[in-house]
Amino acid sequence: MELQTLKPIIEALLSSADGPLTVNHLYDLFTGDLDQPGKDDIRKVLHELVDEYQGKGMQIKQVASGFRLQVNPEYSTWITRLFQQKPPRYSRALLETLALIAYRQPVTRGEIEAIRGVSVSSNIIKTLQEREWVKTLGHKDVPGRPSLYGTTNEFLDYFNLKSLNELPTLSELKDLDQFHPELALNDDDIAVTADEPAADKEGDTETAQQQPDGIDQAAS
Amino acid sequence: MELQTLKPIIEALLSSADGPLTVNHLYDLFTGDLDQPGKDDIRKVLHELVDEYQGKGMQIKQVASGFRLQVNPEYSTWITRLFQQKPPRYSRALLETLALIAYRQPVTRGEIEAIRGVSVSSNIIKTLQEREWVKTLGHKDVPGRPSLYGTTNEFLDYFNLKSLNELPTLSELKDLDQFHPELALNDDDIAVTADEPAADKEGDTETAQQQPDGIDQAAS
Amino acid sequence: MTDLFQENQVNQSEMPFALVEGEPLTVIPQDLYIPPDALQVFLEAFEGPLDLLLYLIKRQNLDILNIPVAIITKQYMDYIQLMDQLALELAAEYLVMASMLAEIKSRMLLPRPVGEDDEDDPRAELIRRLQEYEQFKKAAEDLDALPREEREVFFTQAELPDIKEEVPVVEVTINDLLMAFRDVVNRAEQFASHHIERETLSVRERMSIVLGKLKSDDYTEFKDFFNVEEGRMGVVVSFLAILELIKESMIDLVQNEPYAPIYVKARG
Repeated sequence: MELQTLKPIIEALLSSADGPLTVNHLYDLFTGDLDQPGKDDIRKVLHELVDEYQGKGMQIKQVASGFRLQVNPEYSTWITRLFQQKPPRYSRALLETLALIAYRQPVTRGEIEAIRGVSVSSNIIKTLQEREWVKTLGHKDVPGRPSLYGTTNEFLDYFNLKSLNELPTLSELKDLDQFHPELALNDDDIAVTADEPAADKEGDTETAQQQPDGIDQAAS
Repeated sequence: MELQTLKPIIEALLSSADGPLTVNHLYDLFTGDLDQPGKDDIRKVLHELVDEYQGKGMQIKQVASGFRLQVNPEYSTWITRLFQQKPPRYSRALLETLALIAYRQPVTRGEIEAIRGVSVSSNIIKTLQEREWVKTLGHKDVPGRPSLYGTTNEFLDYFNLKSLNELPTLSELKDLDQFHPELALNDDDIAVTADEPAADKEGDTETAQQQPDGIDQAAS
Repeated sequence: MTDLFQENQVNQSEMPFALVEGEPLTVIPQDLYIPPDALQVFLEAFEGPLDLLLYLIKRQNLDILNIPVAIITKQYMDYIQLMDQLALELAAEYLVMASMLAEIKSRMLLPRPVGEDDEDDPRAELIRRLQEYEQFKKAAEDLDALPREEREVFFTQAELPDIKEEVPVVEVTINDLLMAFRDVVNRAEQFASHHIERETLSVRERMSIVLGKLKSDDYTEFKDFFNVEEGRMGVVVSFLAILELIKESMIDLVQNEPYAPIYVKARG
């Protein structure tokens, strides 16, 4: 077999193999061919290929267990991007569950379900716990002893809150929506609303007085 | 980015991707780079690469879902030896059904059966759908609302095609006009004239459906 | 078996049933004969009656547009009979075709007025179907011949460089959360039966903090829940939280004797 005929075949074999190929293995693959190439020819072609692929996106490289085709590590920046997954989005159900746990803690799954009107999947609770935003605070002393869920410090940290008091009340949420529908709640609005020094006693009192209204409205 | 800088990066990306990459996907992978290449540049490099790889062991090929680096099919003999496994074979019934869906889409099972003259087993449709070669495009607005089937991009990818237009053209139907009257007269079975208005019409319909345009419309 | 074609040959000797390269053909090619034990395999090779008919036509180099219906029908019926004799399961489609052939044959025998435009050649529909089937039979063969994955088309498998695979974290903004809360509350308002008690967030939060401090089977001193630095309001909130937790049966208070330290314990 001519070296020029042999070369693309070896190239094809190297590119499809799932590991390095030795000269002997390659040699065996030509068994039965009328003009089976010699091992020297195979070796020669392999070294030619190593040279030819210099500066390309792929390279042919000799490693301990043979020759293989590999992606040129010079370009790993882009390869990394190729394999980077797009961050998934949390479902509406998950966000609502999280919000209810934040506002109504300690709360059982049954209570969340009663408010949402639909069942809460175990996956959602699991995701929230894995994310360390929600933890089990204890068990409610009712039949079935359901877990009581509450938010964690990690939850506060993630949402950049000093305490749960910084969450706006429901009436504030509704007002924002009503008066600035075009704003539709951006972070600045919340920051203003939530800007209540936690240590400030009066602030605390005010907040404490505001909250019931907001929550109550939700109920009525 | 210089085309000469871009080329090996695209080569590297194609060689590491799990499937075909589109121009848009490649373009996105350069997001954030100081000199992000334009889509035209990427397209240009891709076509240069397609040419460059002619006659090599690997080739860059455009299929329905994008560009991919693949082993040159010319050398499949040796690749088959490397993997030592027989490629799957498909039954005539499956291939005929698939061909009918490919050329006649959107098509119902009943229409396929009418042409093949036998019933199409549910297994065949199931297999075609599991392989993701065939999908339900909708339902025909006739009693029973049968599913209308069409082929997918995966089908085209599998058969190494860029679009349905690349399918081999259907053989032409001969018109009944081509009766040999003298032969007909010799055959005392038959008393027939050369003119067949009804059959004529049928023939025309077939021809119209054979046009690549028709296929294109079905695909889009 | 032998009488299968004998009858044909007698009939056929009187007339050519086909023209091959201009020469009339009067003898059925011998390769049409199929040994009975091979018949089952043979029949399984057909994709239905149209396929069988195409085979019969092709084997005799007949023009599909000029099917000698009598001959083809006869041969077709012979196969059907054989299948029947061998008790092979006969697909209904084969019988439908048999009756269609019989009908065409009988219509061909009827005298038709000369000079008038024939409505139809009785064979037209059959020819149309045979042609159409043949067209897709060929298309299936062409499709099968295309280079395809797993047979001719293989993917390259280049060794990847070490890349740091980062697991992306889902990003949620406070807005997402607040909107979700507002929506769920709005929705809950439509369920009048749901009564959400009047409670303050700060007390609720403190309840969580209290529960968080408690570990099961562990007693925590009552006074540990109060932080003087929080001021009067903080103490009140803590106290309310503990009362609320007792009311909801989430904690127990334990005091062994009057004036002894009070301990708080999580229930369960």
